[in-house]
Amino acid sequence: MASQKTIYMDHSATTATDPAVVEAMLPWYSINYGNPSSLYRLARESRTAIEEAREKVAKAIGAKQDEIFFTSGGTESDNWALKGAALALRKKGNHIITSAIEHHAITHTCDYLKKQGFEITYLPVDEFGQVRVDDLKSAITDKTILVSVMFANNEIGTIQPIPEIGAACRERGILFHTDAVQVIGNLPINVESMNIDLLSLSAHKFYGPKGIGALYIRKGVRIDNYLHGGGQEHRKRAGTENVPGIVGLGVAIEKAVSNLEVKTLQIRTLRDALLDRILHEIPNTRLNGHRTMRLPGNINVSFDFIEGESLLLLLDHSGIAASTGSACSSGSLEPSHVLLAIGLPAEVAHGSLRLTLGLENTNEDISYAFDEIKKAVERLRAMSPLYADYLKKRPCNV
Amino acid sequence: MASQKTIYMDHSATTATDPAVVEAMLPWYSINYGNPSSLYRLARESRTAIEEAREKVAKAIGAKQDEIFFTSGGTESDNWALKGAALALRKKGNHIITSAIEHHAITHTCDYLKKQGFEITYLPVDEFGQVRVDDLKSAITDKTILVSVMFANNEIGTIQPIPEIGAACRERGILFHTDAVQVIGNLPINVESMNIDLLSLSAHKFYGPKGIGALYIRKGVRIDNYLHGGGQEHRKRAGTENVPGIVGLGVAIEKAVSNLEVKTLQIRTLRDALLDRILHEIPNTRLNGHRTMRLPGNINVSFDFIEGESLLLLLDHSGIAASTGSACSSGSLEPSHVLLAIGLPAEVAHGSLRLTLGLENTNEDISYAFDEIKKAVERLRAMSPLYADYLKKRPCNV
Amino acid sequence: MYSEKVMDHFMNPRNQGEITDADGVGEVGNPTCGDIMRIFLTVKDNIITDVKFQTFGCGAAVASSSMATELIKGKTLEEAWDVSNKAVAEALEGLPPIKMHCSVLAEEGIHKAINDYRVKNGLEPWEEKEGHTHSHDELTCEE
Ligand SMILES: Cc1ncc(COP(=O)(O)O)c(C=O)c1O
Ligand SMILES: Cc1ncc(COP(=O)(O)O)c(C=O)c1O
Ligand code: FES
Ligand code: FES
Repeated sequence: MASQKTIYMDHSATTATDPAVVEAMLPWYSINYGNPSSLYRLARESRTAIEEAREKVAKAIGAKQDEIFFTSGGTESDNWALKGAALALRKKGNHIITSAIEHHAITHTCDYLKKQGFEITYLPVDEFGQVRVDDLKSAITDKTILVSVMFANNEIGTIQPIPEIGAACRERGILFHTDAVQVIGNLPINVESMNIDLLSLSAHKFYGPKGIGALYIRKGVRIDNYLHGGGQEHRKRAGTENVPGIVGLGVAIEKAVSNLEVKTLQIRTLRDALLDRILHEIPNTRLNGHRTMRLPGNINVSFDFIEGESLLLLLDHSGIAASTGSACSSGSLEPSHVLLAIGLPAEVAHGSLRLTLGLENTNEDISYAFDEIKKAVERLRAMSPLYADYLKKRPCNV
Repeated sequence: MASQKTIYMDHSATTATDPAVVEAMLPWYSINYGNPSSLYRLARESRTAIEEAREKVAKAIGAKQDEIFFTSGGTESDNWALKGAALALRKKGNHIITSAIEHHAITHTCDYLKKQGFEITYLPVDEFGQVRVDDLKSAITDKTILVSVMFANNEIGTIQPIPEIGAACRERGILFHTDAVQVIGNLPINVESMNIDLLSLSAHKFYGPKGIGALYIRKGVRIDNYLHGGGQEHRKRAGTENVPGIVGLGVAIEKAVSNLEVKTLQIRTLRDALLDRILHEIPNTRLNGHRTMRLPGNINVSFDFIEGESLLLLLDHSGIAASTGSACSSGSLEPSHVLLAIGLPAEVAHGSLRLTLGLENTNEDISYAFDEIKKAVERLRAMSPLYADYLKKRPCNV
Repeated sequence: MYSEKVMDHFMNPRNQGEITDADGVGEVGNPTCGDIMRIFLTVKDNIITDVKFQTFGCGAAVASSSMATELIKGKTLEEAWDVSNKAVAEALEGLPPIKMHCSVLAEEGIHKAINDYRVKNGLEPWEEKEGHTHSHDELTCEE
């Protein structure tokens, strides 16, 4: 039925693991399989491999090796950061500030904390998806113990003023966590100069394996443990270490942050080419998110009169892998909270398409994708009653 | 320096991932890398692979497919089961019963729950490490909401009377969780006939990969979520699925439970051969744990007058990978709580050696290991002041 | 975990054994904590002419005993008294932090043996530091 070639434009959902990363992981499955907590040679090798990976992660974000703790992914890092900080600081206060456009790993953790008696302030964002630092400053109270604002958004790609947010928190002695899951390999990060206390990352977003991530905890910052058990990760995160995953994360992050400018320029150039064609050549289309403060590979556009899930199905049929903020694809029938937060009416949110480009995309992909998107939009509009109404109401039927 | 060949006798710590398992995992890294939550073909493939693995896990323990939830390992499963059940049932009561010899993933989670206002009863065990069902029955109060007793112990290998414990809980309408991390591939499990409500398992203990596990939650049992975020795992466990890991777990568990009797007979025979020689040919040696209700590959013996860490170092030098319950190897300077719970004096616990045999061990391994253990014990005794005293105090200096 | 020097002294302990007619014997440690160290001294003209040890303990304890006996052999009692646990650990090219107390054990064993000699010979014992204790931290787990 469908074409067999896949043009993958959903790199914010996940990425293919780089074959070089898989290669590096392989010996740690069946040859050097020792449990790092044990005493013998096989175990010492695993321990060394873990520490080497930790060093790479630290280096990639300007941290020190003993500030990095491995987790099972971005979700665990976010849960640990928020719950761990909240419980550790409960005596100081019960107020947490976050933004209206966080990933569910943050918002649902906040919902949980709310049930436990914490108060959550959701900072609004402007029409481009940015938090205003002044809003943050005025939301801070004597009871504020934690601020969590994502570095860049997974749907609309908007980048937040992280150094300024960090500075505002540091000034008031409030812990600052940022979910940087979408950022590694896309923007340079330096936890020191950016005043970041806690930072989440996840390997599968930058050509590493799924099921492995890390939490950066600035030295001196004390948060409660989250996974209780054995004494792994300097007694901060229990569980037998996923050695192949950790090794893969190390290799992936080292590659991700090297040559960053060249790679992001390449992706940004392709992105802009595709984005410009969509905005100029398909009428009744708008860009969601910020024009410049935006992840290099991210496109998020809304096509009036159509619904995103149908659009994805047509694109899938053409071999294009993409994403939408439409409720109809979410299993919950709620359109994306991010698109609503930047002020999109629900019906426009329904017609949104997210394309997130990556290293393997080419000029040919762009042309092909554009043609298919245009055809699909036209096809869906042709069957849309909203579009029919619109055509009738226009002064002349062009 | 040390001999390069490794005779691995620490299968309870972890196992080498079966090359066939790694083979099955490989396509899911770089070829079929789609995020299962997405809509396109690549994603559907991942989703199908996950459901196939879920089916295999379910089948291996006599459960239904929709009763299996993937986690990052045994530790997460244990944390989720205990915290999730405790929080969900808080209104019904705050009393939890467990045993004195659980893994730290259970005991430290209980410590945490204690701080949150729960009351924990630690059932004692007899000298062989078994819980008495009568003790359990009399520990149950109106406030008891959860019982967690491990299926088999990771240090001394003792198997608990799980069906009886399950029946006692079911009778009183109390949730029963069992940590079966050490059991898959060693004993048959049927959650239905054994009255188990919640069960933890971890792939790397049965020739699967590290960093992946599962929690069985009996249909109708409601426990709180633990990792909050996206809607994965039927909205019960957030986080992008570790697809290669899940596929690996599926293949590993299918292999682990097939031909169980033949495999465990092979391992038990080797184990008994080694154990008998140790007990008969090395004086002042005792067996820890139960003689028959014991994991097939487990040996846990104490050698009087010597300390376990030094023993492990000598064995490592001979290429033998083993484990000890001595405090000196634990990083915390507390001897194993399991050995203390079965009544061993601390100094005897210090001299303990755990050997856990697996599928790849041979008769030659056994002979070699025995010789090296005997030499190492003699060498350490020769430098031990305790042994010197013992020799002097003996009626005649043989 | 252990330096090559520690492993060398563990695998090939120097001065291991017993001096049956020792001039001074010191024993420290506690089997409950998993460590007992016994130091035997032969002293001639205030000089340690021979030293031997027996140890029940971990790799670090054995290596510390071995190294400590090396360090004090041929020394005056005063010089031997001043051999600190730090000196033992340094000579071993470092010990893991959790294992530092094993070197303390060696220092204390030497002090006890020297004082045993002094008391036996009608001399004032020198003032010893407080007895060695294990730091009973939080529990950890093996795997
Ligand atoms: C911004 C953001 N945070 C957190 C996550 C969760 O990471 P993971 O799926 O690795 O748990 C994701 C992606 O899924 C994300 O895009
Ligand atoms: C009985 C038992 N429970 C739980 C665990 C924890 O499993 P994992 O290390 O996979 O988190 C282990 C082993 O480490 C175990 O032996
Ligand atoms: S139109 Fe079918 S789910 Fe929205
Ligand atoms: S003798 Fe116990 S840690 Fe050294």
